[in-house]
Amino acid sequence: MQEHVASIKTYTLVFLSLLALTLATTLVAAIDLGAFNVVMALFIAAVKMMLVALFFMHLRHSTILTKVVVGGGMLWLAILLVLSLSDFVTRGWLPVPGK
Amino acid sequence: MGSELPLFPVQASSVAASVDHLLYFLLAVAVFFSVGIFVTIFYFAVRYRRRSESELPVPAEGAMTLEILWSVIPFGLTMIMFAWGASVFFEISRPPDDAQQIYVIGKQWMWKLQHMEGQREINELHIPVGQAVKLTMTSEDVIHDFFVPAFRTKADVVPGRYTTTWFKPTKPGKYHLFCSQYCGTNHYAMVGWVYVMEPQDYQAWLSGGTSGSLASSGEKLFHDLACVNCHHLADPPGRGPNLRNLYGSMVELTGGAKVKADEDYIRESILNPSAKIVSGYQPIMPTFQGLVTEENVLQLIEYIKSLTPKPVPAPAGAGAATSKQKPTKQ
Amino acid sequence: MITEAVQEREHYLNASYGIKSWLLTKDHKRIALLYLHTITFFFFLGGIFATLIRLELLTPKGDLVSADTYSKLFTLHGVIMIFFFLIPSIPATLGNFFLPMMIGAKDLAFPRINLLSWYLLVIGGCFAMYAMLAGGVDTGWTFYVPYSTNYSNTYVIATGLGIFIAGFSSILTGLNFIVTVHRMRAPGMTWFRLPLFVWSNYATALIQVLGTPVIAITLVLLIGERTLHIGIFDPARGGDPVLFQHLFWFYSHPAVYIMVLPAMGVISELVSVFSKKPVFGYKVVAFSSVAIAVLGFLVWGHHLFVSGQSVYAGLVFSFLSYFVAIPSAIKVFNWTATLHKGSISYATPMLYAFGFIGLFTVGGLTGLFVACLGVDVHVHDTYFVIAHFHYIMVGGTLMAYLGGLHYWWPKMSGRMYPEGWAKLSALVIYLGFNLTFFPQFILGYLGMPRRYWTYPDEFQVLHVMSTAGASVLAVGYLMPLIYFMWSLRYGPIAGPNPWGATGLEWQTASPPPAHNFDETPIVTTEAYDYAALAAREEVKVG
Amino acid sequence: MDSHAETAELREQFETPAQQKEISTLGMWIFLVTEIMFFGGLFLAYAIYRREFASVFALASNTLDVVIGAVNTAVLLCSSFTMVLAVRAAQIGSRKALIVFLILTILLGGVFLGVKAYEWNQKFEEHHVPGPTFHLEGTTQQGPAQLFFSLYFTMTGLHALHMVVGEGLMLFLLWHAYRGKYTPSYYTPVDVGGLYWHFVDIVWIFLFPLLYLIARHQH
Repeated sequence: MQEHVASIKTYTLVFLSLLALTLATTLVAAIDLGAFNVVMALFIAAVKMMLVALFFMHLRHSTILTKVVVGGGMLWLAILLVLSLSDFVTRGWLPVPGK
Repeated sequence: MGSELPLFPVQASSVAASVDHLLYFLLAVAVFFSVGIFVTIFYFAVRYRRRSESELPVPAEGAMTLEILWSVIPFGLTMIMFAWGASVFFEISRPPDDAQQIYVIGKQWMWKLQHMEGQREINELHIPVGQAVKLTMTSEDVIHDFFVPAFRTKADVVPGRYTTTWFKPTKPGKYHLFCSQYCGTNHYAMVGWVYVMEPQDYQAWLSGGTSGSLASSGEKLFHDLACVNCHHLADPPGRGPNLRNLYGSMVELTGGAKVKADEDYIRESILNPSAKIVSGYQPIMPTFQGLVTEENVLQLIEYIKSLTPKPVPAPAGAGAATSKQKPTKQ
Repeated sequence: MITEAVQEREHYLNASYGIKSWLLTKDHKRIALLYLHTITFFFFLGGIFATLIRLELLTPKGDLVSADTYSKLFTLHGVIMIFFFLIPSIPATLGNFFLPMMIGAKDLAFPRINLLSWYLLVIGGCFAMYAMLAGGVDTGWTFYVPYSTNYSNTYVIATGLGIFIAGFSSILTGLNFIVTVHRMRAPGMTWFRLPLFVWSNYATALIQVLGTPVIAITLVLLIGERTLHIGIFDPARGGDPVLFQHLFWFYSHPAVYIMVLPAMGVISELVSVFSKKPVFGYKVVAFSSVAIAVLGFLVWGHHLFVSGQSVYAGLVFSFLSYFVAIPSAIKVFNWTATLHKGSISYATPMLYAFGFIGLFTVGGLTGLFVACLGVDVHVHDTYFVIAHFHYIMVGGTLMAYLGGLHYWWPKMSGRMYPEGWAKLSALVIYLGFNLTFFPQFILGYLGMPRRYWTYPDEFQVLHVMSTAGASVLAVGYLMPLIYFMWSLRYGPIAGPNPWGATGLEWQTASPPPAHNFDETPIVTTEAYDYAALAAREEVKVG
Repeated sequence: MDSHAETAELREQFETPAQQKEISTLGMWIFLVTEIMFFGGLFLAYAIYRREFASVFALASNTLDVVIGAVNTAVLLCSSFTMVLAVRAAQIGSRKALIVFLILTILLGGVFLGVKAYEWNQKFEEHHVPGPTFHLEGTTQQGPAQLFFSLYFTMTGLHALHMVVGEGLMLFLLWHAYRGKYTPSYYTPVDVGGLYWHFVDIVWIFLFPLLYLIARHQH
């Protein structure tokens, strides 16, 4: 699995883009995009995560099983967040206090 | 060895019958499948018991049709259970508009109940038969749960917010009230009785001993806490919004969001004023967290509600002279 | 411990002697026996609490123990039975011992982490024992806030730490199983030749790995709130107690599948071996294990129907809860179909399998009652729910655990258990169980709330029946403890394959050598292929 | 414990060295999934309370110094960079480069923890630590404000704890690298250590915007 040794150039390129994205997310936060701010911040963070995972953690040429494991982790995190928030977001939709 | 042996709870509220019908359906399905599987296993176990160690049964291939059959049929049954259960749940969750309001405060190991007419009861609730009752509940410490088995209704009483349960009693009598969310050492003692009375008995009980309606004690508090200094009731608007005709209306907050002025909103504005600032006003109102008890908050809410003349005639049950109609003098 | 009577062949028990050979072992079989001792201790400790609770409830008035002692009794009964017996029970003992053997591996992927898992369970157990001896904990095994953080003055932190540590034992066992099943199967052992016991332990491992960390963070927040008052669950500061319930049940509902899935795996093995037929619909049963593990994570909200959770979230969770019921139903139907045209033996493990299928069916069907929004409002937090989960935990998992223990005892110890006594104890347990818990369904619908020290007089008759059943049950559980110990010395010598089973673990000696197989087995036949087994027997004999 | 015995040669339960390496990385990835769920609980609490107390969270978030946060993020990314170069050095077998990059990673990790300690200390001085002395200017909602800082300290504290464990791991790798134990055919511990380090970096990649950049436009 590890025969493939990436060149320093790729790593440096990935590193610089990570720094650039950090700067970008800090600057974008200063602009008032309303609710879109959160989406933008999370999107940039997700891109940085993918960069680190694919290149630095060699996910690109890992086994399918490793990719499924990572995907499973993300999916379960989403289950926890989405289903829990389904309660907090829909509170008060029925015009009865506490329902 | 104890008194008579009840096997099924009495049906004493409008919703009890529909919950029990749902239960009968579930019971029927459960008994059908349990007996079916018990009998099948018993029959196979006897019919195909091992005669000799050397016999080798021919392995049957899995039949996909059979697998699909006993997946889809149970799934169909469960969807019926879900839909029927959901409809009963909505019936349990939505109190009718004409329900008589009662406030409940759960406190470690007792129930405090307050009628609109001012009656205060501990661990007991007197209500007239046939009149829907809406309980708006909160807790002063841990999570409790207002459970009346005869009415088939239950709702947790959560500190820091209001929760609601309602029932329309259909049979006069004396029914158990339990706390069914573990709340500490004397959780078992936090019990009581719900007395469902004929209307005339209820009136007799009602007129005996009342120390002024909830709204009037709310009004006294409104002046004692100097709310009236900012929230003027007369024309020259004070520093705070005028609370007349507030309850039930839509309030526009700074930043444009609109919110309905219900019990939760009023309670939050008393305990956490700067959470929602009405547009055009400054966040100068101090918090009353810790200065007012839960009862005081309920009294203030009832008073503010009384500042909104009720278009619909007062509910039949509260025949006694309620101060709701007449705006009280300054 | 094992006398010389067992023929003097090198096996994992006499490979080395001394405390160090046990406490520092890396052999998955020895670690399984270490777990067996630990969880047997915790089972009987939890059982004592159960007996005390039932004795207290003999009378409507509280006249055996005081109110707060009663709260501590049911809390410790719950904590010890769930976190220190049921969750480790089948995966850590039977799973640890037989999973590697069933797939033809020499050991688990990470033997040292496997030993660390046992130590973590023991250390967690010590914390829980300290809390128990120092004064107990009275919050209920669910630790609901704000009672557990601001109002209880008992040993919540010590118990919380105990569960936190024991949780890592569960995570590491799950991790070990997943990697082992994926990467260390013998040549020829394809996924669809795996015994169903391996499939169900694999599905359980998925839940252990994905669910347990959430209870870990929940306990961290609970202890943080209780010591530093960080306010995350404190309503006075904007915290929401219902958030704790979401985080708690996100793990605790899948945890009930951690407890029942391995039991289903054992039953699949028993039903197949004792009717000498492959399990009907092998692939469907295998995938239903994984389906239960996955769907098990979408349904936790049915514990919050009356907690102040929004009505619409209640709808979503009730709807999803019915999805997870289907795979369980499929399994029961497939087990029943396996019996058709089989050659069914009435050996003790099969009696436990019959018991499991019957009681698990009742448990599962009453699960449909509490998943139904309309009925759950009435039965939530009453004895109906207690009866429901005891039917699945005691009627299901415990029956399967005992069945599995009897089934694999000859392989583990090289000795047979006494058949007559074993059949009697199985019957006693079955009758005692039903007498204990069936009346509680009626009690529950009558509205008797759970965790009550006293109760209204009219419920007494049903409580007396339940207590009577509990005493019968207690006797039923003591019998195996006695005759299993007896069998270690006097039990007849068991051959390598006393039941005529097809698993790889029966193709090596009993008790097995330290490295399981003299040479790594090559698998050529499908799972549960009794014809091939019979052919092999003839070749050997002929 | 026979730690010396398992240097390069194969531990007994594996068939081939490749199987042993692949199993170790798979084991670490599954462990990282448990870490995702572990931090997930905190992110859920954060999401719920931020949605419920948006204005107070914005106010409280603006008291954090965004420049320090951004610089700290850069430091951590840099440590990830040196980490991946260390793994690469181990792959190609240059022991000296491996040692240099491991030292750099440890130092950068130390810088990050130092900056974090400085920020925490600043919070202590400004009375932004939940408890009796807590006070946040500009709002009457002191309760929810304390909630933000509770989440801030819990999340960054847990992350810092994982950083400390990572530093310990790096020192362990440095010690074995110094003793020349890692060769191109056996460098699994370095690779596995790298996976852990990059994961902790990814957690910070999410923590930084969520805690620091809530409403910078409202300055």
